[in-house]
Amino acid sequence: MDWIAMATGFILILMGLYGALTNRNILRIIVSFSVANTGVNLVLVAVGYMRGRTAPILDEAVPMADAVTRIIDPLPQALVLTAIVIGLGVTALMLTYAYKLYEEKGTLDISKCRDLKW
Amino acid sequence: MRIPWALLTLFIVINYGLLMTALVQKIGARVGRRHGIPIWQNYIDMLKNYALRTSITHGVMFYLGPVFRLSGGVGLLLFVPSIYGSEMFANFSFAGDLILALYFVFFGTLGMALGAAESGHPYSAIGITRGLSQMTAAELPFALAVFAVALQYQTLSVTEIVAAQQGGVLHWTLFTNPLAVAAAMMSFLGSMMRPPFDVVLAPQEIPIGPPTEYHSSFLAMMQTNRALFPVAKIVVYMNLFFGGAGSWPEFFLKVFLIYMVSAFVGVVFPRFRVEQSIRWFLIWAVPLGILAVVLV
Amino acid sequence: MVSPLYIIAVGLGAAFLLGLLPEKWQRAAYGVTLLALALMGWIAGSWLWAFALQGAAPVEIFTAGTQPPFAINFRVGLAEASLALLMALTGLHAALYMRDTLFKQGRRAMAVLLIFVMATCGVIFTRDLFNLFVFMELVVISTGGLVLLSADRRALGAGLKYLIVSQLVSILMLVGMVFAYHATGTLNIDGMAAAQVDLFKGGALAFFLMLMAVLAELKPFPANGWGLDIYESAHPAFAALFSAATGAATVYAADKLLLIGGAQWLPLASAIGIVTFVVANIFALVQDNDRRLLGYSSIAQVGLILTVIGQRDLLGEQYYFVAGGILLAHAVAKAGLFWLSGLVAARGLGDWAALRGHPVLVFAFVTFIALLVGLPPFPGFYAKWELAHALAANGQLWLLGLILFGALLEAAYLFRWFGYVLKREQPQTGLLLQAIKEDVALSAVVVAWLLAYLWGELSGQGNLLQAIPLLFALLFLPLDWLPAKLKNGLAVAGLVGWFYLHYPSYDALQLIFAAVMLPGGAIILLASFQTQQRRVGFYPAAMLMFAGLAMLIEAKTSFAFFAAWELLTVGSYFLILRGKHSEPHALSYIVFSLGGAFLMLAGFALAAQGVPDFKIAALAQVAEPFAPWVFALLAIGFMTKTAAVGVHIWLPGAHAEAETDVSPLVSGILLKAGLFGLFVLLMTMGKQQLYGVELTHVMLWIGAISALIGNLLAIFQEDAKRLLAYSSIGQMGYALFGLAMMNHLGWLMALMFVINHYIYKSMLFLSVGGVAKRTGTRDMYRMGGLITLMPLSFIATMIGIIAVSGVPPLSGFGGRWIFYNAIMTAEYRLPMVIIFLAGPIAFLYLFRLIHTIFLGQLKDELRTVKEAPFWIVLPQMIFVVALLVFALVPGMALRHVDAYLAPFFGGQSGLDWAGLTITSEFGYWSPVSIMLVIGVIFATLFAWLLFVNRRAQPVKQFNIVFAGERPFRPETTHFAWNFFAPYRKALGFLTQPLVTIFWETLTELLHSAADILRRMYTGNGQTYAIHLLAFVIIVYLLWMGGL
Amino acid sequence: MIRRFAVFLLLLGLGAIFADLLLGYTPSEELNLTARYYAEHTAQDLGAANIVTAIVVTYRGLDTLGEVTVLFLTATIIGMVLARGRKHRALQRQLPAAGELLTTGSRLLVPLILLLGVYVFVNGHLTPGGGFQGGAIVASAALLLLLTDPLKRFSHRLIAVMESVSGLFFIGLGVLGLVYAGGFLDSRVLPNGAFGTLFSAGVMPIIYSFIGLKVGAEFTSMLTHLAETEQS
Amino acid sequence: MKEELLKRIVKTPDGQEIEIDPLRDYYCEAGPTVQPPAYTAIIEKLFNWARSESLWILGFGTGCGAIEMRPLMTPRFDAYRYGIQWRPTPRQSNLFVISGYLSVKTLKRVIRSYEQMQGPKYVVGLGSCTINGGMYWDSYNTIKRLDDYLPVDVYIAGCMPRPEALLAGFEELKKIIRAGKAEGANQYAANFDWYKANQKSVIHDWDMPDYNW
Repeated sequence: MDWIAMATGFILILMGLYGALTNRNILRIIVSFSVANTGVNLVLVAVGYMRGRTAPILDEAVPMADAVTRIIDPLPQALVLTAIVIGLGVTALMLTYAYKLYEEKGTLDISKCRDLKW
Repeated sequence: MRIPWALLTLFIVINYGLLMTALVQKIGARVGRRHGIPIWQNYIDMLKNYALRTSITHGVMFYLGPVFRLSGGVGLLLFVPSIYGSEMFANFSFAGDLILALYFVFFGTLGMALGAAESGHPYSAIGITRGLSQMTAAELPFALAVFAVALQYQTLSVTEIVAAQQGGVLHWTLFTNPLAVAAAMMSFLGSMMRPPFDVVLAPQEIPIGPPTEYHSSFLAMMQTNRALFPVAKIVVYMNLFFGGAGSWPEFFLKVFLIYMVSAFVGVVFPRFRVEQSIRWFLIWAVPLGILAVVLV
Repeated sequence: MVSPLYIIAVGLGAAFLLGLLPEKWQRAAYGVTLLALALMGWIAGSWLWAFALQGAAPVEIFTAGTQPPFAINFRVGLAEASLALLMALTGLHAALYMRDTLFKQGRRAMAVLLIFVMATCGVIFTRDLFNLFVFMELVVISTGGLVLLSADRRALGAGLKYLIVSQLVSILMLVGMVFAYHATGTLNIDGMAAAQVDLFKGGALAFFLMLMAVLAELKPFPANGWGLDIYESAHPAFAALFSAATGAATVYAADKLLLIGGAQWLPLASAIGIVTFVVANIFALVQDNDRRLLGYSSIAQVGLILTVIGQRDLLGEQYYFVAGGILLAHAVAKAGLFWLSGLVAARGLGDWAALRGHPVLVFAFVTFIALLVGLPPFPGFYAKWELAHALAANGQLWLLGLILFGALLEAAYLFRWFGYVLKREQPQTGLLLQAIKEDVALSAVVVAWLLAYLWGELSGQGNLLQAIPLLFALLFLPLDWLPAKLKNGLAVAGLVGWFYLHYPSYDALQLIFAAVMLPGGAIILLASFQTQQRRVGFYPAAMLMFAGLAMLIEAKTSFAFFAAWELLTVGSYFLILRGKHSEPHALSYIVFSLGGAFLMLAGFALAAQGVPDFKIAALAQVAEPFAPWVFALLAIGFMTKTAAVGVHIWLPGAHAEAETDVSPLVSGILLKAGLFGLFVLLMTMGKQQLYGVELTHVMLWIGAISALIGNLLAIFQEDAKRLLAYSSIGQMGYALFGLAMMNHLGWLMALMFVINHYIYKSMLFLSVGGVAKRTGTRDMYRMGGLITLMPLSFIATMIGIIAVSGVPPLSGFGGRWIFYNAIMTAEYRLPMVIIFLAGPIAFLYLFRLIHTIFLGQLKDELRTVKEAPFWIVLPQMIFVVALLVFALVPGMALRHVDAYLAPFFGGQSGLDWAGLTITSEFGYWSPVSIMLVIGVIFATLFAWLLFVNRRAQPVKQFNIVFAGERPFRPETTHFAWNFFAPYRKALGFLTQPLVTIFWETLTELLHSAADILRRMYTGNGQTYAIHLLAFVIIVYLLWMGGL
Repeated sequence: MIRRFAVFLLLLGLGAIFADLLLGYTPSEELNLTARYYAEHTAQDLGAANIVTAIVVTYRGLDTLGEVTVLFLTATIIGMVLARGRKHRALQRQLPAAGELLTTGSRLLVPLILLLGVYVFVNGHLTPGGGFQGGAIVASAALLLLLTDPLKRFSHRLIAVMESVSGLFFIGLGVLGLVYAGGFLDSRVLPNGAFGTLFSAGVMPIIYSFIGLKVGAEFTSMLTHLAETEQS
Repeated sequence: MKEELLKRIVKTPDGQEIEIDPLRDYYCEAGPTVQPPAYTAIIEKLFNWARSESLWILGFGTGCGAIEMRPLMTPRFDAYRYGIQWRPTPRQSNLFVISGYLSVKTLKRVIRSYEQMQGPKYVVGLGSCTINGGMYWDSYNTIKRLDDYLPVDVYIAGCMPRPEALLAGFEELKKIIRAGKAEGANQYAANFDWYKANQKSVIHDWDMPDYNW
């Protein structure tokens, strides 16, 4: 059962990438990448998960002494936090770009945006 | 003391040359059932040319042309020993060896070309291009033959080459290295300005080519060379391939016979165009020369 | 020492602070930006100072008061400090350069710039994998912002493409990272490296994904279309940052990552790097947009550095020296070029011709190109040297070959561009000069030269910037404002002085070459006194060439030799390029020369087998499996310079199109450098066999064919200088032939050719050059009859052609005489047939030269031409005298060489020089007697003819018999054009330009391949993402499949 | 079509790589070295109950700083880019007024949301949550306001000051750690305090609060900028 | 005057404009002079003998009489035995055989060729036409009396004269030369103006210098 989360993550990544690489509309591409990013985050968390353990917060439920045996790996969780934010930043930036491009060209078709090539 | 002897050689050879060329011409005429020119006709023509009262000049190189030409002939004669074993008629052969002779042949050609070109006459220039073009091909087999002979005798000294051929006719290069001699003789035909290689001097198309502007004493000097130069050149051939000459009579005879080769071929064959003659040399003469060099 | 964390803190703090400032306080905001960047630079600089000069050990910087791997840590060492300084400085320069743009965009743009620089520094310092990712993402996002600073609207699209790709990259990176973490239990780079074994138990794929992600940021082929678009459309200052800073930082990231992977992943890096290097350079060949070209070049350079990183283990201690040299050279040069591009108004390569009006900017451009190509004395040169040696010593020959090939391509398009700058028509658009931008660009020049000095100091080979000849040549740069006559005097004095001071230390061979090259050069330079203007650029170039020559002669080690070689090549290239129409020819010259030089580099590297200080003399000890290859490589290198057939096609154009006094320099002197090299090579290595073929035998054939083809082509030239140039090919063929005979007399003949060819070819080039100067054309058929108008030039030409043709009594005959004696003992006879054929052909072109110029019909428009200027005639007369003297007493120079050569051939002297007669084993030759005899005969006959014709009527040009008619006009009467028509009919087939066709086809193939293949960069961002994905998958299949 | 097929093929390859990863993945039975260290030492050393927070704010504080910077950067760029063309847009779209329910609801909810956000980031070191979550919650209040009145103007100046000041404080605290404690961003500038209380774990809650403020400000800034584009 | 002989302005490479006068710039302007014989009579006699025994004919067939010269080279007549030969260029010839009638057009070429021969030089008029115009006495474009235009040494009458007659004529010429009376070149130089006036009176397009060296 442990692998379901991870597999879902991978499948999300692949789905997202398929969307990103086949859709022409920039907004769809951005959304697709968001999907893929979610998949990545899922994979990240899934790697840190350990069966039968709990969240890495020390309170009554998890005394300090038992921490080593009771909690899951806290690091991926920290990483995911950062990854989410960075993904958000990039997504926001891409949206801005999309907006400007639309303003510039009047279209969101990425294949129309080819004035630099070769 | 060499200088008087050298002058004597020169004197003998010029006279011999004048007479011999007339004789060969006469022989040619007799073959055509004509009487032919008087044997002394060359002397008269030369004298007549010196006797002309007027002359023109196109510039300083116009003078130098005949001078170069005759210097080339005289030099060639004097740098090669005329009579083998004779101290008196060894000339200035101490100054250089076979290579000197080989390259000195070009001295007159080049100078003549310069002089003729000074006249500004397009026919001269056309004649020169023909002459030079043909020469490059014609000299190649000769150079190969010379190289073969030098390799054969392991020396570049003409005297030593002659020395090595002494002791009977069969010691001549003609027999010891027939390929080289064959190549050289083909080259000889090309360098004698006789048919089939005389398109350089085509008399009506480019009125006799390079010397078209030459006259009076200029022409006389070139006539002198025309008598001298073939003999000088034949001396080189004679020394390299035909055992040299031990005495003047032998000299006269051999020079005459070698000269007759080109005369003989000349009366039989029609003219080649330049590119034809180049091809002829490259196809027939050069392979012989290469064989000679390789097989030595 | 201030903690490098302050670099981050300062950068970020200033960025945040900018947000606090009111919108109106632009100046204050700008001041804060500059201050912050300067502060960052100062911190990095102080560390660099500590490491470089005080030998401090690298320092670990901990954060959060916790040891790694539990907290993030930084490391700062020499490499980090210098790279951080590079980041800060390029950032600072970018801020200065973009002042107007920044003011327009406001403080936000400044904040983005600050964060960009901060983030690149972070990438360099951090030792934590995830932290690295964060900083890289920061770089990506700030790039996304800075791209938009461009005035070019297309930048928008470029930025979007970049973001799309970086999304893909971050996905790969994160997935890889988390699995790597899972496998090793750490995110610390050093920790992971230590846990390598664990990692590769199950996590090889994880590492692979991370590596791909980082490499993708390095823009590997084919996943690099987005990078090009950014380079093309971004603001030049940002493009400079993107190339220099991002490139360097990412390269360093890749370096760190490969630390984790360990040795087994290095070949992959090399493979990807070299493919990128070569392909990007091929693509760059067909670019005509300057910034895109620079983009391709950047990609290529980064590929090269990646290749070097892949060879880290091979390079050992030299790794940072090599990689750093290439990286810094690339960064500085590329930044400088991008900055320059901001000064040029239009974007075509040809539009850079606008720089021409500003010598300082041209100098900057040259510096950057030299820096990029890796010419001495710049760091890339030292790095290239070490790299080649390391690769060769470890058998990485294919890699070395590809690197050199790519470098050659790069040199080709860069120098082509330089040719445009100097030679193309100046565009209307001109320059957008702005003092600050100019200063920024020029500061890069200063840095370039500082780096050159620094790398010279660091290299174990001696600092080229301390070599007096080179310094003397460089001295002419600041002196360029002086009048030409003064500079010429200085140059002549320098040449003669150097020779005077050094000749006692030369052996006979060196002496001959030195005499030809230095005082010989001084004589030719006399002709340069004739110029009136300042002649900007001539003297630095000429003296650079002479510096190379002077150093070449004295070179003891292979490094010194090679450095000198490249110097003289470059110097002569600049000289040749000065000609009016020489642009394409100079290009082909430099490409062939550098190609040859690279072969030499490979040869030396192969010979040295890792020995750091390889003596030239040690070539003799090179052992069997390498020796023939070394020999072949070096020989081809040298033969490129002597224009042996096959690699000769550069020569005619280069020599013909050069200026009047340059042609003799490059023909009379420069060609001898190749002969010198061949001498050195043959003296040390002797005969070598490759696959059973005697290599000297091959050279014999090449020499013979060169002689034939050179001569044959010369006779069909209409252009006098081209004729002489082809003649040089032939003459060099003779010399090569003599050398390859490998006997005493053969070598002596080659030396004779060295002297003779110098004298007569210089003389002829000067004489023809003088004529061309007066008549305004080089086409011989347009001249004619100049003998009376230019008598001195005529005399020089006549003496010259008699000497060249080898007719006695002049010195050319000596060469022929020795030649015949030499071939008597030669082992191979067949090539001689060709030489024999070539000999008389020389008469044809020589006669044509003198006839069509000086004899024949004088043309109307030339009726009033005057004799060539005094200063051009003077050296010719000196040469005439020299030729006569050398003809009379050749022994003066040659007997010493003869004795010097004796030990190489069993001890006895080749010729007997006693008395007036020179005697060999086979024959003899007495120059004085010959001269005397001929002189007397000649004088007598001449006097006689003059006497007889004392009353001759001098006539004019049309007083010729013309079959009862008169000539029409001089130009129809001068028989000159297609002079040797019958010869063309007979042997014209031999002049088929097979070699030219070969090289042209090759070039054409490269160009069309590039033109077709580059269409894969469709401009569609999605396609680029697919390229990246394909790249990953293909590498996966190729690499992981094989792992 | 070819493109789709090619993409499909390539993704098949990528899928193969992923499958390889997935199949080769064996969940660890125990905490690895790093995680074990965090589990064992966080409480004693830093006094934070939420280990993730300790990691985010202290151990990997630099990442977080970078993260914050990402947001700042994005907001700045968006501001920069969208500010550029704004002058041209005089035309304002006429929008129907928001419904009564939405207006009233938002007035009711916004203070609560803000309060919740502050609670989340102030307690970040004790409970799940923290600066990012809290900041996002704060920003959601702004979003709500925007939904209610799309033409609403937030003070850019205020947002800018807030993001800058909180950023500067963040860095300042980090530098304090460098000067007074074990290193940059070391939270032990202040005493650890009693484990599990609000005022514990050194400067961690303070930093997290600033992060929260900053994130809230950034998000708001981005939202408003993007929202303003809507009006053209 | 032909266009190519007119004065014209050309531009030199350094940009100056210079005037070209073809007749003066291309051609020598000097006129012919009377050349005295050698200093001593005996040498002059020797020279005259040599000149007479070495007659080099310019190979220029002007009219139908040219056909009669060819047989002289054949075995039947073999003129070579008398020291007579044909040269292709006037420079090297000293005997000009005007073989038959001369049209005005040919006369121009003949004059040019004659003047380009080096003295002493001889002219033989062949056939009646050179004496008085012969059957073309009233032709519109042939000259009637060759003697008006060139100094003729010997006329060989007949229409046509046979090769034997030519040989006889040459023998006659030899006698004249040996006697020192064949001074046509000097005569031409001495009466140059008269000859030139005659020549120009029939040749209206005189597009060459007065004397062709």
